[in-house]
Amino acid sequence: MREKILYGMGIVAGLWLLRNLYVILLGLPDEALQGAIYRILFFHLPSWFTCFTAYFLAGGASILYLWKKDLKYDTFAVSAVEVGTVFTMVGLVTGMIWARIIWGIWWTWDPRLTWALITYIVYASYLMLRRAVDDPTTRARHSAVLCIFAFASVMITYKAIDWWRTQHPGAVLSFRTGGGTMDPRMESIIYQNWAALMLLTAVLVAIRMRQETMSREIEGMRRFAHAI
Amino acid sequence: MSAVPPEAAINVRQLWKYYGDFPALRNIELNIAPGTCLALLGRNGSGKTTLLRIMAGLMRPQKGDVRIFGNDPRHSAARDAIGLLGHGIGVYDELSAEENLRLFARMYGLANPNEVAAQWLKRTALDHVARSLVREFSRGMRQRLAVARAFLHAPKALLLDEPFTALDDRAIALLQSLLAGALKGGATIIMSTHQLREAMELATHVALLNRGKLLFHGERPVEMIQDPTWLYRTYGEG
Amino acid sequence: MSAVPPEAAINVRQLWKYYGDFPALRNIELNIAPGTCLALLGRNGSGKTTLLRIMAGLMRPQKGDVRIFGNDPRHSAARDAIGLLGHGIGVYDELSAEENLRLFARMYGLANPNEVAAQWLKRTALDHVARSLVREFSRGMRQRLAVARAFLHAPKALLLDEPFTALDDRAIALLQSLLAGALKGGATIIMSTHQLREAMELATHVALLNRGKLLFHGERPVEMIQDPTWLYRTYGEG
Amino acid sequence: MRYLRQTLTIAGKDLRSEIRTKESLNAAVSFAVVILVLFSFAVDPSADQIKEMSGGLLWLVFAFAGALVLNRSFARELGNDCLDALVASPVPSSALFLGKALANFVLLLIVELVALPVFGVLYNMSWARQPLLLAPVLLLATWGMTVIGTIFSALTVNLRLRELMLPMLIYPMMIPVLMAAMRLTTLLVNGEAIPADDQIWFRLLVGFDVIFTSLAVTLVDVVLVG
Amino acid sequence: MRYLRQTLTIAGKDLRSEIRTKESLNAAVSFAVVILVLFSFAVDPSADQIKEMSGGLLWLVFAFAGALVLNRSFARELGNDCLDALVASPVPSSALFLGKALANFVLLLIVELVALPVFGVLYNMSWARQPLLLAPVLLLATWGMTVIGTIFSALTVNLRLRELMLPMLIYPMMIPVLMAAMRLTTLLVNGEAIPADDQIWFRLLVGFDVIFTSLAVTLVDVVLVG
Ligand code: HEM
Ligand SMILES: Nc1ncnc2c1ncn2[C@@H]1O[C@H](COP(=O)(O)OP(=O)(O)OP(=O)(O)O)[C@@H](O)[C@H]1O
Ligand SMILES: Nc1ncnc2c1ncn2[C@@H]1O[C@H](COP(=O)(O)OP(=O)(O)OP(=O)(O)O)[C@@H](O)[C@H]1O
Ligand SMILES: [Mg+2]
Ligand SMILES: [Mg+2]
Repeated sequence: MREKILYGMGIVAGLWLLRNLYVILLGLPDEALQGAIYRILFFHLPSWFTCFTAYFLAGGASILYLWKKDLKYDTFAVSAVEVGTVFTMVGLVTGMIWARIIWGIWWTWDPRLTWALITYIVYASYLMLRRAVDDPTTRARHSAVLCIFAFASVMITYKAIDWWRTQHPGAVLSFRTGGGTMDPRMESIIYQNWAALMLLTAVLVAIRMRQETMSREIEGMRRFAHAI
Repeated sequence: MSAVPPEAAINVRQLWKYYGDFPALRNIELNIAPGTCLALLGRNGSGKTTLLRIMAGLMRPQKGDVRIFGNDPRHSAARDAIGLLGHGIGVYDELSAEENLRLFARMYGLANPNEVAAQWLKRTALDHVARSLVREFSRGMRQRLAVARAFLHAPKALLLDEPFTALDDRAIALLQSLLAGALKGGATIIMSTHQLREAMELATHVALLNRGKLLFHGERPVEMIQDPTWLYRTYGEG
Repeated sequence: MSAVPPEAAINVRQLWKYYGDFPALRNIELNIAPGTCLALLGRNGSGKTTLLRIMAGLMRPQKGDVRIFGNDPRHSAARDAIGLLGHGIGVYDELSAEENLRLFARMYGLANPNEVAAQWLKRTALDHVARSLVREFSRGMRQRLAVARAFLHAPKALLLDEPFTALDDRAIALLQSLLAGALKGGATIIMSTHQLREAMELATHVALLNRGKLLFHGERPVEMIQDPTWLYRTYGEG
Repeated sequence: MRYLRQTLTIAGKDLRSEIRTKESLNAAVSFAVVILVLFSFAVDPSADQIKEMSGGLLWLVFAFAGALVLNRSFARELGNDCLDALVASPVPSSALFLGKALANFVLLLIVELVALPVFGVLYNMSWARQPLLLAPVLLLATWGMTVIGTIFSALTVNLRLRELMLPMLIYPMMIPVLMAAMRLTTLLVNGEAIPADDQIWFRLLVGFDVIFTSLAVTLVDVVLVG
Repeated sequence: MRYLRQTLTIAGKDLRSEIRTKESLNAAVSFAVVILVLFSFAVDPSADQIKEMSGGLLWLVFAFAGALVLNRSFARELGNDCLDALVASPVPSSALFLGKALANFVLLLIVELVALPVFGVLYNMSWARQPLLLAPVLLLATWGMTVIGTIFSALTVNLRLRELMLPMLIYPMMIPVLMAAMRLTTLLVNGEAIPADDQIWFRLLVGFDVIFTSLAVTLVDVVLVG
């Protein structure tokens, strides 16, 4: 039953993304300055929002783990971080493609970009720390602490455009600018894409959580068998 | 959640400890009366070290709880009451014997660290090397210093993890006499060990762990004096 | 420089080993006949580990020399003949049991590493976990794998440093039976230990070190079966 | 009061054993010099732009050399299982952390104060033009590095791969402090005033120190005990 | 023949356990990226002079990240006293050394080949203009780093202060290789020809490799056994 719901959610997310893609490619006009390429924004921005949300939830789950000491929170945290890093990568790659076309280079050391990269490294090292600890309980504890620290980099990434003068464009969404900078139709598509990606994230996290729980159970059983 | 028996020095209730999904301790119930010396026995991997570390407050269990004289092991009153002697000696190589003991005396908030340190150096026959760095000590001297460190604050509960391992006959005899002294002074002792013969000289009680379960707890059976493995054969093959 | 007695498996002549200025071994003379099992006894710091490491070719002495079946310990013939079991198990956590044994079989230049590995896995009852990583093994399984690793190349001389430390009764029995088998097969065994009772089950000879000097070497005195500390009391207080 | 005394006892112990052996101090100072030399091959030290990189170079050196000190902090307790003895004592984990952080702070400052003049000589810089402004930058940024280094040293102390994990974890976390310190130090070393735009770096330093110190003090018990 | 087989057995073992866990590879690669980020704060990466520093930056990154790999090399054997088992086996110390060096060499090359394009993208450099000349520089210099790193890893493996001593010892020794590699790489990456004046660097690399390899092979038995 749970399977079916998951697959259903996955299909809905896919169809929704397809429909949004149709609107983005055929329904919206080109942007005045950048031409067709600005459309990458509809995936660039939602990817970042998605990964930030995933990291936020992972941080919350980590706090819950430290409080309740229940491994299911840890399982959630690691699954969310793993899916989050995938979307960070999507955000980085879309950004780099965009930069290549608009600025002519793949990368520049602008604070927003740099912090996005640092965020990626920090969460990658979270995943690496997990592999270095053998005992699942210690692993959960230590990575939860790291996950809480790591969220600082997400916040800095998010605020970077406000704190420094960046080459990267500033805020466009109306909740940050107070409105008026963007066509509401475009903004709505951004939100819709974000929602669809979040749905996809939920599916992926659920799948990952199942795997993680299972492998932990198997490991526990194996240790028990070996302890004889 | 019944009340803690007022007479218990260490009280363990429905204790579960998991490493991941692997249960290292399963529903341990244990009441240790003050003044007893408990030998904690069990095969490799049965959970002895885990149980001692939880009692010492170095780890937290997932379920159940431990009371040291009625307090949580992390409560500072409990920690004042505990003396710990693990596998390592727990003193610093780059400090002198005296400095080490003073340091721990200060950490335990004793009123007169210097006096206590001097006194224990004398008691463990280390006063002639008080100013030498621990790095230069022989194994026996280190072990004695470790004992001094653990006994310094007159702990009411001594937790020892395989204290006789790799010691020679003389060092074992010294440790046994110090432990016997502490026991006479009213301390409660819990020690894990595989060296049954050495443990039986002191133990008033024994507990047997098997794959995380407590199979036996009670006064030392008379059979064990003659034949230390009696317990294993009687209860251990479960 | 007299000739090596032809019958000696291991021959130690006028051996001195210093750590800095501290003499850890003082003028050791020792002839070990093939097929004997020598228990190397001595108090903490008497030099047992140092002597074993020199015999195994892990260290060089300052003076004197050691011959393993007539060769220098660093000669490859000598190293083919030696099996070593120290404190650590000497196998890799991140490889499987099978991979570990094959690796060592290949390092020893055995003709058919895979078969030898399979055979020893069976002999130590590890064949059902041959592909599991050693990291997941329990203490007993690790110890068995370590034994398989040390015995793999059918060494003619086995050097063991405190092999019984921290093992439970079952693991000790297993190790003893494997050692007894090797002894029957003609191997020479030298083991250092503080657990005299366990050692006496196997030992045909004993040697006693005291502060780097060899005080006694000979067949196991009959008195030691009843009373393992007899040797210490008779020769040890020098 | 008792808490303070315990903190100082721990700090005193660490400082005493470090001063006695000078192990990590010597290593860190000489490592700092080595890095300065290596850098001088990578960049042309006589060029003019070196002025714009001075803060950057300096803090890179502090970060790399400092990691040696920070790495030892809890590793020092591993030897004879001293960590167990400490955690089992009545000293609260947070006092343990603060004591160790304090000792590390002093040690890092020593390393920095030695490396600064060496840097000045090798790269021909007069670094002491605005000492009254440089001092708070040094103190704030060093404390930030210390807090991160000490808590992650505790986090990784029992890991099989401590030496690999520690640098991977601490440098990304330290980046905010390092960035701020680099920027401010470059300005100060070159005798420039700090423009309004760059005031944010000061605030960032203070904010970082406050937030991360409170996080570390709150979480250290979980790290050490569970 | 037997010697060669033993060497390859050791190299194979190290590579296999590293490929299985990817511990030091992951750590080294991500450390390399972290250092690239740190450098970007220290030097202005958009400036023109960055071109003149490219080789320098690159080899600093290789040296720092590579040290993580090299450090693990013998440390890997500490866990279960495996080093004793190795040294007691009939594999000669020099085969042991060469096997480990070979494995390290491969691992360092992997790290470098990953770090190069990352560097290219992040610092906007096209590093592959003269691949046929860059390759021998990479190989020669990496082998030099490997030899130094492996022998000092053996030397420090049993020291209490391994983590402190290793970086202090290896970087100064590596300076000749690093200098040569930095200079040559800068030229090659910028698409310049190597002037006659700079040919000497090639010879230095070859000489260094030959001399230090033979020294290390001769001395490793003394280092491991005494
Ligand atoms: C590798 C290069 C890039 C990276 C790492 C990057 C990173 C980010 C990040 C982290 C956000 C976060 C959104 C938020 O929460 O506010 C973002 C948003 C955005 N990016 Fe990029 N970006 C890159 C390239 C570009 C380029 C080249 C452009 C266009 C010229 C661009 C335009 C935008 C816009 C318009 C937003 C939404 C701004 C906002 O509301 O914050 N990005 N980018
Ligand atoms: N850090 C850990 N991570 C995972 N499992 C662990 C850890 N520590 C112990 N275990 C497992 O928990 C079980 C109990 O271990 P413990 O060390 O308490 O046993 P023990 O009775 O002290 O054994 P020994 O006699 O060998 O010292 C063992 O099966 C062990 O494999
Ligand atoms: N690496 C070393 N450096 C300096 N002194 C050492 C070293 N190793 C051993 N010693 C000293 O040499 C003497 C003999 O040590 P060794 O380890 O051989 O004794 P042992 O008989 O094995 O003792 P134990 O029963 O405690 O294992 C001891 O006094 C010890 O302090
Ligand atoms: Mg134990
Ligand atoms: Mg020994």
